Amino acid sequence: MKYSYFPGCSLKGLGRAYEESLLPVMKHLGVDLQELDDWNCCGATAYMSVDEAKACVLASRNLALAERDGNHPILAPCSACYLVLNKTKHYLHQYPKMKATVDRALNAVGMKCEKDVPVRHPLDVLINDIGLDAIKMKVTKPLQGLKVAPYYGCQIVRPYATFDDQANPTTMDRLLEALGATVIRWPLKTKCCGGSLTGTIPEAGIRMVYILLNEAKKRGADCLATVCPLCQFNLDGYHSAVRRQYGDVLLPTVYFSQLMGLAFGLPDRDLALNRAAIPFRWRPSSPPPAPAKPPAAKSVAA
Amino acid sequence: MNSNREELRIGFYVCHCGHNIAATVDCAEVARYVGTLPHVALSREYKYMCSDPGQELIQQDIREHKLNRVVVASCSPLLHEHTFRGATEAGGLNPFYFHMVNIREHNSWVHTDRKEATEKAKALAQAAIERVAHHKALEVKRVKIHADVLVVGGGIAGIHAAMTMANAGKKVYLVEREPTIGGHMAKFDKTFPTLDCAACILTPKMSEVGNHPNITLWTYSEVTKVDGYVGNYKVTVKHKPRYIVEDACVGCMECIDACVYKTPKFEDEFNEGLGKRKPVFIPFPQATPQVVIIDPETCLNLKTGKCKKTCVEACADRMAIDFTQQETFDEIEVGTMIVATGFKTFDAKRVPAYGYGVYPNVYTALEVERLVNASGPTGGEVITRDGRHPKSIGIIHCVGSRDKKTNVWCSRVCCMYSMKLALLLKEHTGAEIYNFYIDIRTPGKGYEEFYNKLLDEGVHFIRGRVGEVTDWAMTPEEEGKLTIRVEDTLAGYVRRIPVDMVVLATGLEPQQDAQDVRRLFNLSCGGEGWFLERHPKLAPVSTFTDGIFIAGGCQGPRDIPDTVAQAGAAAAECLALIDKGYVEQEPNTAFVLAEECSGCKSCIPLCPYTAIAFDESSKVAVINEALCKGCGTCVASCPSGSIVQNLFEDDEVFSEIKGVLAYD
Amino acid sequence: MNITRTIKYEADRVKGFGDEVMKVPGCEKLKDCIQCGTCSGVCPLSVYMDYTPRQVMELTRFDFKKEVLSSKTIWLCASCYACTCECPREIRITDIMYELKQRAIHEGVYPRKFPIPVLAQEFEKMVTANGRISEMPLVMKLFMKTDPLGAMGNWQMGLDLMKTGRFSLASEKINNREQLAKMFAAAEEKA
Amino acid sequence: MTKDWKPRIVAFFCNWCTYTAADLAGVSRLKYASNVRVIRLMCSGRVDPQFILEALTHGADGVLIGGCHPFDCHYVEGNYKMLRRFQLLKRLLADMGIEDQRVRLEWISAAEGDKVKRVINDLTQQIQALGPLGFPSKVADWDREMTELEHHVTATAAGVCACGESEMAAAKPEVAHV
Amino acid sequence: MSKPKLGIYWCASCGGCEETVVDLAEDILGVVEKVDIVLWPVAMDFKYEDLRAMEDKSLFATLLNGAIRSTEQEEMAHLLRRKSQYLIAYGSCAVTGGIPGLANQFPREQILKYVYEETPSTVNEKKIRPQLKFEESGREVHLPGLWNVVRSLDQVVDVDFYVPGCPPTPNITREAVNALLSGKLPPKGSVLCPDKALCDECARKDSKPTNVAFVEFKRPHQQLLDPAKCFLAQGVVCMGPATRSGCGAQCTSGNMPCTGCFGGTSRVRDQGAKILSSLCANIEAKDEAGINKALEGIPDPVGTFYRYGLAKSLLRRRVDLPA
Repeated sequence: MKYSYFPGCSLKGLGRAYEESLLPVMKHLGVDLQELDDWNCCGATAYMSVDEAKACVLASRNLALAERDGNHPILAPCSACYLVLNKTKHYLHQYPKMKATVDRALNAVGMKCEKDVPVRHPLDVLINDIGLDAIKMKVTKPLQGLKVAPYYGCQIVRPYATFDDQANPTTMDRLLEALGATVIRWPLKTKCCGGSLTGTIPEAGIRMVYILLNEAKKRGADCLATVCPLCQFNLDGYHSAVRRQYGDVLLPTVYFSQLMGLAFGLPDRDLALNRAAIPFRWRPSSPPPAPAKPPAAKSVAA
Repeated sequence: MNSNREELRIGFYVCHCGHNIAATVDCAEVARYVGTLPHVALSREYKYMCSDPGQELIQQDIREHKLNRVVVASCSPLLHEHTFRGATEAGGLNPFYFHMVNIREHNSWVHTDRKEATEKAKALAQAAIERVAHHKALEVKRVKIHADVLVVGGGIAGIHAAMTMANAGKKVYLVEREPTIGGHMAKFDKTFPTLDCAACILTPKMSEVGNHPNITLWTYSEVTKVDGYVGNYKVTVKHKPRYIVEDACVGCMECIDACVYKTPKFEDEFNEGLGKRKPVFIPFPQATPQVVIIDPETCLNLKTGKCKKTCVEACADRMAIDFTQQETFDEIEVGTMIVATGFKTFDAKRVPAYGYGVYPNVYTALEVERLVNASGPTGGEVITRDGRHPKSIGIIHCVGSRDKKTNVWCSRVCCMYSMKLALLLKEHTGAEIYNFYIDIRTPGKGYEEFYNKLLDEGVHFIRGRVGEVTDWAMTPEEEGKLTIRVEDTLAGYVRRIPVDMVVLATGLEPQQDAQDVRRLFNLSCGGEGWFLERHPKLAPVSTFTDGIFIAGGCQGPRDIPDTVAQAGAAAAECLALIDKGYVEQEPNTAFVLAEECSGCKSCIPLCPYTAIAFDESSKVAVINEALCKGCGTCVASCPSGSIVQNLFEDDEVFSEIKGVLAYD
Repeated sequence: MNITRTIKYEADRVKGFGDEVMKVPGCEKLKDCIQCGTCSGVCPLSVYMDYTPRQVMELTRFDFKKEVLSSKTIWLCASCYACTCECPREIRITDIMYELKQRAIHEGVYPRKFPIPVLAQEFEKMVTANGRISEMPLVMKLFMKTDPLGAMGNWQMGLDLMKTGRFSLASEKINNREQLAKMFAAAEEKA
Repeated sequence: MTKDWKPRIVAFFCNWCTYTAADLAGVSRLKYASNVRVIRLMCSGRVDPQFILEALTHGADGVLIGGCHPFDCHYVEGNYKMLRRFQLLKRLLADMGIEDQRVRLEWISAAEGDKVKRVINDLTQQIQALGPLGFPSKVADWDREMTELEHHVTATAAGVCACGESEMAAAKPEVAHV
Repeated sequence: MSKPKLGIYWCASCGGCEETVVDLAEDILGVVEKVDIVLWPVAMDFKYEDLRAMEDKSLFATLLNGAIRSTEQEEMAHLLRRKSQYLIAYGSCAVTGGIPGLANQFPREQILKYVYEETPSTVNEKKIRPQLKFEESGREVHLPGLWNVVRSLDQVVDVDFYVPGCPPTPNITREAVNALLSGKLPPKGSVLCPDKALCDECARKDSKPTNVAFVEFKRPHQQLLDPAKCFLAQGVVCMGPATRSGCGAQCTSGNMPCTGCFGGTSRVRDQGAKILSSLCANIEAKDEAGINKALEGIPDPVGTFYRYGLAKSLLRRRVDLPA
């Protein structure tokens, strides 16, 4: 299975640890990722606030690029990219006027966006395309004893995603369990992290970061696992601000892909754990059990 | 085509229906136009054709102008065809020389352009004029009505309907699929707004039903087949094995005590899973009939065959326990039926934000009914699943109601029962009670007064639909509690309110198998799945199938007073039919032109009622008029045009087609 | 005593504003609002809002344009879509918030020195020019425009970012910027 | 196609479901296009294919048949009988040059007043796009040749075969199509 | 008193109807005893001028077979109408357009092109077509023009009676002539044969069960036909139930299903629609896929149900063909 990889701006910037860990993990699972050539910013939520039509045009260019380059499903690891690309598709379906505007723009540069290329999140691909069995088979250093609070954030489950439940998503829970970790049940797994408010209106943003860290910690988590570069940045980068306002709630936040790499026994350079402000120092304590045997090849009848 | 008949003299009337039609259709123009058509002897417009003077007008015109055909353009024939046929007959004509044009429901109410609507009215009127020329004098058939009645569903609706008819001397079959009658009402603690004890008012009625000489009560039974037509239904009823010989069981419950399970172990359905029961049990003390039942899913003997059968021992000589019981069937004949199959409550798990099934202290209202009930699992002590005596309780209204993601309708009873539960919980616990509502709806006798009483009692009302119920704490007072996050929309503030217990006022939904029941009885359903009445105002308990009536929660959410009123109405409808003794049937049956039929047999397998047979002596098809229901499928399919349907003859339809298209 | 008039006269309404918003794709269902407050109940940012989301819906529907466009609420919306998912009337509240933000920027009525609209505009400018976002330069610009001293307060974070190799002032750009420009130009032409 | 041409649609609605649904649409005051003329039958099974052909040849631009949903027929399975006829009739009509979209079979239950509105609006729009079927005027066009060719022959009459005498031309053939 | 004069004429037809007259065999002598056949181009010398010269209504009756498609046919139809007291549409072509009527599915140009250019046996390199007028050295030759539309006789002139069949059997021909001569005539416009469907006289009638539900339709060549069993019971399309009797069920006795040449009964406006209605209603399947599967056996509904009657059917002609 081949995918057009759409990193988005964050995975090249603040969220580079996400890319640095996701790519080796996917490669390890035999997934063929081809970075979309000359992709542009998805538009993110900020663009939508200024000019919705142009935001759709912007996002559509990426869809058109993917369509041009083989029409493989787009893999969008960043929650905002995932949402915006899906939302744009939705708008193109639902609003002929918007479609006309986008078509006009694409037409002007000889591109088109007709084939309804799927936009998918790594969690979706991991659970539904690759499957937990295949993932379990790659686990050489199970995360036994590691208590993880899965944190999905808002935008991958709401409102356009179909691969998981809006109110109580479980794909990451199942993935983490497959890696051997203990999953912490908590009611905030889709609560907003504050988004860009941490930077713009700190009192609002920091409060939300604090609530998440505090609640996860209260419930005994060793770390938070995220799926979004902005969530990770907020939960990891604002500890000092949280401390100033609410007191210390030290809790590392890692990408699920980093935990996967860890469980797969990938080398440190493929985990990019050194990119976090709050260091995550956990090593599998128990010796690795014998790797699960692949199912015996069926004997071919003579 | 009418050369051999008397000269046609058609009278045409277009009704204004006040402004209903006249506001959109130029009635004068329609009357003028129709007046120019051949054979139209007179063409009038009138304000209300269905009024007495309107009908009088028709009768007078028939006499004075020697009309021999009548056409009225007004509302739907389903509403007033009968009225105008009556007027035609009263004027001295055969009622079937009348035809009706629907220019209200199909025209003035659905169009806005006056010109277009007028054109359409003209075309429809012309079709009727062309059609009525072909009409023949027909006779209404009378079919005798079997005096026995079937009531399906033993909730309060079915109980009340059955009692009403049985007291009137009719033989009633009451079929209930659960082991006892009583329905939802039997589970309630008190009833609003009078706070009557539900059991106190219901159980006497239940035992009366059980003992009534005119009522055959079949519990744990289901209707599986319905054949026939109004007045003459044949119904098959399946009796599920309860592994108890009903006639032999005296309800002593010694078998229950003797069961190898010493303590109750299995989820008790009647108590909404809050209590436990044994495999052999009686749903509740006043269950009717007073007969135990053995649940094959949990009974050791039925599951494994390896059991000491201490129950059989205990039953001893009575020998009421019979593990070999199988399904049995009864076939009964009835003339009329009442379907009162009730509703189900909304599954609160479908609104995950409220945490039902996740947090133990989130309850549904029906669970709380059992919890506050003296004969409930806790003996009426309000103690939560985690063993607390709640000090604060939140009641969330509209769970699974008024919500496009679940059910759009207002469930009508939740405001009132929420307030009732608020009061009961307050009495039982003294807790602070918060009602979270979108709108308080109290349109019933004494209901608003009940609301006022609650305000006096200090029950809190917060206008706002709850966003979420969670168990994480922001502040110290929230620790260890469930926190309700809601906007108090009247204050304009978002609030977090910690409580010990949350009650979800779940809405009402059609039964899971409503669609199957509907098909079984040939009823219609609204889009939401509630059974559809024939007319929302004028025929609220009738259905589109003659002789079958509906009552209670199967038709839509309603409370006990309304349900009982409706059950009485349905019973009255049945009684009216039975006492009349016959029904008149639309003479729209089909018949074979024996002289023309070639005996090709194409029609025979098409009849769903096996009304068509092949006559071996004359080698032609013959239709049994008594069995024919007048669908006309055979008529449309007769390859040589040798079957005719009264009221829908080929020429009548052809002329209608010609008529509707005969405009420029 | 300093008091202000809060009663609303018809003249205070900008008639047609609500209807206009409801014509925008995604905003159609606003007219179905029953003011139940679920949106506010689930909104994680309602903690700081001057009007609750429910109030914004009502004010919009009844043409209180000035109040809505200058409210902080629309800028506090972090687009988590919780309200949109929970609304019992299927109103796409988040999308309505976007529409209101766009109108506020277009009319220049957003709260002065309020950083979010500035961020949105800087973001838009950068993407329009480069096709991509460079996070550090964007943040710098934002601070320069809204709170030059605030940047200083975040020295600890800057240090962290440098330590973890995430601080970069390089400007990310796509190759085919011309193409993008052409697309925007074409999109803005009248159909 | 004249500018103010409006499609003419004849509908055959079953008494129990679709006709009632149309009544419901009325009671609910739903607004829809005024092009449809409804003929009430007891069941969609009563819809004789002759009715459809008759409607089309008498000037209908489209025909709509409405019956109960599968499993829901008031007469058990009249709707299936219609569906079966409809499947072959569609092909027959296509072979005779009549577009597929002109004749439509819809299942509309008594509760689906909104579906009546939707279907009628949709069908009206579809037929508006197709333009008139105009069967009667087409037949009139076809039949013109009977006189036209006759004139042509008369004009060039030279006494050889196929030449009408002048009196023949005067006696115009009676157009006796059904 | 001289014997009544009888005319027999053909238009667009195959000649089979003429053959029926010949098939009367010895009976023709009986006919000749009672009438003078004064016009019969197939058998006797004939000049238009002679016909024109006759007084109007001087022919007692004319049996006209064949559909009307050319100007000549139209002219003759009018002429014979004027000269005859009774004009009888004789044979399927005259009654309902017959097999020539199937041409109403195609444009005239396509037919001419095929006939004059594309048939395998045609050699016509210059693609010459017959012209209405041809001139050579000052002489002009005129040919009849071909209409776009094939018509039944009564779509062109007034017809008194109809004798259907492809061809009509000698029997009904004899009865029709006798009825004319005896003066005991049904109302004008009647079809001179029984008004019941064919099953009435079909020997296989009793073999049809009452519960035929079609799973598939087969064409006669696709299977060995049971010589005694109802064709419909064998899944073979038979037009019998929708076709007038009177032919003596010759086809079904010859182990071929009825193809409908006698047309529908008086109670039916469109024979094809009726048989379609009947056959389809009796299909077993209840879903579109199953229904369509069964209907695969009827690949050409027009050719199957309107083999003889397209020109006179409700639809008459492919609606998108040029006038």
